[in-house]
Amino acid sequence: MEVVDIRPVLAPAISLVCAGLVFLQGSNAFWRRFWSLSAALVKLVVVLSMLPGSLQGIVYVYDFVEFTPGIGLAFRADALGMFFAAVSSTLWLLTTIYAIGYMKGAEHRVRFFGFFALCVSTTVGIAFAENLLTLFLFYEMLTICTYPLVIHDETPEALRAGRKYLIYTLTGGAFVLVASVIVFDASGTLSLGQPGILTQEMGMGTLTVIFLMLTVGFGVKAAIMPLQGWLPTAMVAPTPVSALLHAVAVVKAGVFGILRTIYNVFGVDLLAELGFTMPLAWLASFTIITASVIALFQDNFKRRLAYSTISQLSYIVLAASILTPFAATAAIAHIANQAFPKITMFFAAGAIAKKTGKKNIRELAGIGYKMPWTMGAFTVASLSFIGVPLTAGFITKWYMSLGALDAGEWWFVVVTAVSSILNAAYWLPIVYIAFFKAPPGTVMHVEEASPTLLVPILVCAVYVILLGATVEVPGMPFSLAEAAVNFVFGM
Amino acid sequence: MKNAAVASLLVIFAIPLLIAVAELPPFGDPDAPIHTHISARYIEQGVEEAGAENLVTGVLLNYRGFDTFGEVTVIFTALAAALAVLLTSGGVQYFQEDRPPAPPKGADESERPPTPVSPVVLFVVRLLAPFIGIFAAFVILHGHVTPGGGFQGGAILGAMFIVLTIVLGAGKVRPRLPEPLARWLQGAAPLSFVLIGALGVAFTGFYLGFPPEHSLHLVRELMMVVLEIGIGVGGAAIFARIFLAMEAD
Amino acid sequence: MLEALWHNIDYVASVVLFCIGLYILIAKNNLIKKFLGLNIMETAVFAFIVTIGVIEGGDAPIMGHGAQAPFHSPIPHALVLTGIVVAVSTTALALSLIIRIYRQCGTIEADELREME
Amino acid sequence: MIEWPHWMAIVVLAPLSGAVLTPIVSLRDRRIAPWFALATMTVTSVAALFLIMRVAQEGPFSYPLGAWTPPYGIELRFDEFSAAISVVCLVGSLAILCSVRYTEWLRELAKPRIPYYYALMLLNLGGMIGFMITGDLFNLFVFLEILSLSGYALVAVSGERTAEMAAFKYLLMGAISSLLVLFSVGIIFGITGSLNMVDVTTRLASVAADATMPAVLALGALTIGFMVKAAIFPVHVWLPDAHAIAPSPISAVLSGLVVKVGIIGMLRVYQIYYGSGILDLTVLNQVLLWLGAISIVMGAFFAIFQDDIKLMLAYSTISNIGYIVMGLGLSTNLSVIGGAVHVFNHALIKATLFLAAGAFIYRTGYRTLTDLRGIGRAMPLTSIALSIGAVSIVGIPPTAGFLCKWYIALGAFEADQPMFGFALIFGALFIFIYYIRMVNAFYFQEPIHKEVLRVEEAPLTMLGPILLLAALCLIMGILGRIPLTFIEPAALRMLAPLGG
Amino acid sequence: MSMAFDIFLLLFLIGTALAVAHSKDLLAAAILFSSYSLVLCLLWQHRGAPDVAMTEAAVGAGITTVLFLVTIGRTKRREK
Repeated sequence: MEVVDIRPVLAPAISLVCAGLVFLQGSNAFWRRFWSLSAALVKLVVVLSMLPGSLQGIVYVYDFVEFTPGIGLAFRADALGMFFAAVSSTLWLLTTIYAIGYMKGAEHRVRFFGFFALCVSTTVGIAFAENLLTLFLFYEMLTICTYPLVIHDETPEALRAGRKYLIYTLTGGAFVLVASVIVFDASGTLSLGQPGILTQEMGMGTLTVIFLMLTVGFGVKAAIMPLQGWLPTAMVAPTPVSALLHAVAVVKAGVFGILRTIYNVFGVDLLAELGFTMPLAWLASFTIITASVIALFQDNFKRRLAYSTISQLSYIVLAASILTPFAATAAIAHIANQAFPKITMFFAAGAIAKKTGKKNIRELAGIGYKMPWTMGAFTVASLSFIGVPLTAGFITKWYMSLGALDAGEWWFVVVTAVSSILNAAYWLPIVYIAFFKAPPGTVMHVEEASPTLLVPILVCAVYVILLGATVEVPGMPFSLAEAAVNFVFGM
Repeated sequence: MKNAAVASLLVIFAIPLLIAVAELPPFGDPDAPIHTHISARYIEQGVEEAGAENLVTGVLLNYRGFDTFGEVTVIFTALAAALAVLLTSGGVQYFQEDRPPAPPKGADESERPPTPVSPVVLFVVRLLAPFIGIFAAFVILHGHVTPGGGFQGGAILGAMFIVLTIVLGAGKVRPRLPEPLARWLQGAAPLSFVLIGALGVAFTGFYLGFPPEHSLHLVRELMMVVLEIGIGVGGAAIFARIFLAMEAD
Repeated sequence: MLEALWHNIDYVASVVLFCIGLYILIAKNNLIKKFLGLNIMETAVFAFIVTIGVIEGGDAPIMGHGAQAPFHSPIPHALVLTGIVVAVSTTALALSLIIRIYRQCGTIEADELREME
Repeated sequence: MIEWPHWMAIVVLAPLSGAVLTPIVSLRDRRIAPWFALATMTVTSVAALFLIMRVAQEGPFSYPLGAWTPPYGIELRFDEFSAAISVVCLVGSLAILCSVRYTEWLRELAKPRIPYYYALMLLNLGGMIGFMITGDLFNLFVFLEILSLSGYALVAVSGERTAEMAAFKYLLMGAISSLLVLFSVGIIFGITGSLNMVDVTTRLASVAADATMPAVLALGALTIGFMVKAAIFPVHVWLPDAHAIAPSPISAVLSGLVVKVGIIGMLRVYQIYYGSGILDLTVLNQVLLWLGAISIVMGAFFAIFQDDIKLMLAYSTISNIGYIVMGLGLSTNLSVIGGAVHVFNHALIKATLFLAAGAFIYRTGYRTLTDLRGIGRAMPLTSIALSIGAVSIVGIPPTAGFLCKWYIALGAFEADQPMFGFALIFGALFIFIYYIRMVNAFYFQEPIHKEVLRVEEAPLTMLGPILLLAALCLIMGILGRIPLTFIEPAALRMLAPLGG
Repeated sequence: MSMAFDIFLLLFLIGTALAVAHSKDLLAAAILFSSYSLVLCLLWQHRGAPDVAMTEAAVGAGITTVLFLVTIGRTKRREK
């Protein structure tokens, strides 16, 4: 059931207004914080207010502007979009709180918070985009808005990273646009509101081109190998930005685009006939394993996190490519299941770096004694990535394995298992070093991070457990993912 | 070497041109489309319709009067362009407030003594000037009967002015053309077109129309003469002004 | 074709003049010379247009006493008249620019000007 | 009121006679000149408005000058493509308004030129209007000359050495192209015996059916001639200098409007040749496609490496004209509509950009991105307008540039030329990069010159036009369908003989 | 109409045009161009276009040449 409602527009608009206010009044610390926080809160409320409706199967739509028939900006809060939006807006609130603490005393704070708000605005825009054009627009805007965040420090290294980031993602965006044009030429619509708008009659060549271009276009941000090059270098950004880039906004936008491609542009039935997703699944598997192996050899904390991100994102792509309901559930749920642990880790890494200035893993010996809460949260997140039951990661792996077996592709289960082992191999040493490899004479001398840093970390860690332990997590119900799957598979 | 390359390129360039012109209607062919279509009507009915025995004038002022309006605007554009490029406060200027703080080198050329002119030339020019003027007036006014018309006459008039300037020196001639008058004269041609054209609306219902009825042929004649005078005087003024501006720089 | 060209000798002359003008325009370095070349090109086009209007054994299109058919077409004449005035306008502007350029740069050779840029 | 036929004459006569009168009315006081010019343009705009309303109601109509039935006299013909006079009036008026303060910037020595500056501006605008509404080939040439001559002079009006050299280069190429146009008008007249465009179209098919070589030559010469005016690769070389060095209001007019004359001219050529069906234009279309693609990529590529803000904008003009030409070359309904509408939109956008850049230069005296760093903080409104213009020219929805490019790209895929669709979109990507660079410099980089931070916002006569244009960039984006549907009948009529 | 006369005029035109191209002295080139224009005007008179001939004589040969001469006077006489 579709209901015309302004809220899908309102949600991105709030952050947009917030960004404007921050740019205008941001030189005053109070107003900057006030606007950032209140906008984050209001937005979360707006998004969550749609949740009950969504759970009942109501889809909120709003046609913002139509240029010519079939081409315009329109918004649509369906189950899949709602899920993504709920994750982003929850995390935005947490990240904002964290960033206020983290950025204390830093330079260019107005710019930082302004573009931070814009980023989230565009992320929610991506979630609620009704058609490919709107999606593309927000996708490109996201690129532009994150650029000033990446180059925040304005060091030559940061500028170089920023340039690399722009080149990668803008090129990707151009591919998306080309694909949109071809889709429109072939089908006469760009809508993402149906389970698939393309049909077999359009010809194998056209379909292949569309699939390739959309995958490449979105794959850049989703950091599928070999398109991952920008991500590790972009680590020069401040930690809240890295968190945002790698857990919430940018990479998820790419993954979300791939989900939309598979579920709403092509539709699972068509893809099952065409068999395009198998190579993608293999590519994703390759990315999962390779990135994990590379992560093993990274000593810089944030770089290890970056490669882990690359690996984890491909889980979603892999799960989506399997094209069975269970796997699809895993893919959608993993949007949240990867975001929360990953952001916990980034927050922890940031808190440690802020507090002690240590950025390399081998320097972390004994840190667990000094910052027990932070490292405790980190441990929970690691367990989730390994896939220990009762954590978020387990759910994904469980459903994905089920899905893979459904499809008779048992070797993906093997990939999952190997990845779990690798995850264990690169996360547990950190926990070990932090807690057990203390240099002799370390005393329990608690210097925990400040509350604005610590609270978001802990909340995230709690979410990690909740996501794994219960089904109906407040604000991120699993049933929403299932509703999306039902729609996609026509069940 | 470079020149030879250019030349040989041009020879290659000429070949398609030659092929194309070979396919044009043969030279002087009375059955060519050009003679059978519009020209035919002009030649048959032009004198009565357009009111000029010289059909070229008829075409210029009547059938294709708008082109001629465009054309006089083009020369006005040339003048405006030349002045916009050449005028400086130190060069051609007439108003006191425009004087620059310090005159640039070689300023005020108008006070430069004129190049010595042979007395014979001086005499001949002075003698001929009135005749040239009369000839120009004849060409302008009689243009709808004999070859000639506003442009030709205007050019002759302008040439007379130029010759006088060369011989007598710009300093002597320039005051004869004071700035306010010059600004009106330089616009004479387009302005006369605008006025006469608007009159045409009254007679025929369309801009630049000339009364076709025979009863009004005097009015028609008058309108044409006004146009020719406008073109002639305007053209002469413009040519003279361009020359003065270039000469004075 | 050669026969046609021989018959249309005026056209051929126009083309040749056009090419000579273009040659001067491209190959010569002096700005004034270039503009002389352009003027030659223009006159070549005018000659071409006048030639179009010629009729075998025709008379000037002036209907006075003693005029007798056939007449040349008056339209090309009107066009060329306009064209000549346009040409002189272009020339006037170009020469004004040349004077200014010479004053500011002390040269009107294209290659020396290019070096100054 | 709308039906009154004489608006057609007034819309040309008003600016041209206004130009003649400008030096006269400003005899006593030079400061009157811009306001008189503006008043003239107001009259012109009113006339243009009525004409456009009429064409929207009843389709193309004509005005026989001198009451001669076409083809015996000159006919003015107003069709949907002629509606481009609307942007001529708008951008022209705003450029005149901006010039009020800008001419103060002329060197003291050049002050007497001011009345002629406005006269030339009016001549240029009037020439363009005449060019767009005339229905006669030779008349087209005459108006082409008016607008070209005034354009050359306007480039040189500042009296800078480089400006005069750029103007001469422009003049040399422009004169050759005008000559080519005249030459082909002569050929067409020679084989058809007519100059009226409609009449020529029918007669080309009947009378001149066997004279294909001259027709080809005329087509080629016309195309090259108009290509020079439109600054398509490889005959674009005059554009960057001329547009970058001219005073900014002039750059806005030249870049926004004058290059479009070449496009309108090509549209007329297409109308004639498609209508007559005498030639198969596939080869020409293919050539235009390639040249358009090269222009897009090359213009965008060179723009990236420019530090001079106006030079960058000039190169982006080449790139954008490439889009339009590509739209024409594709010759599908969608692409032609997109290309034709981009004529309007690009005029608005480029005028915004050049006027805003001009405001920066006027206030600071600097013209490179490096020198202008931090200007966004000192002149926020102008900078926002510039950013809106930048976003529009890249073609990001919902701004003006988007729909046209979308249509052209769609046309490329429709015509089975996906290569060019790619070229188009990746060209836009390049453009995007350099505008990001610009915005980055204005807002985020540390200023090199501290005084840049202390300049005032642009004066009202500049700021008003700039903001108005920027707002139009947004409005035309959201209401983008209106021009598209407006121009559609003309495009369909033009392509109808193709059987599409 | 004598063909020979036509051809003579045309050859003369081409000759003067080439001379203009060849001449290093700009003043000479301008004067050559003037004579070129006059011959052209003769040709046009011969082709039955007295109006055009007259215009060419007055504008082409007269005014244009004068403008060229002024310009040469204001700049340099010799081409490099």
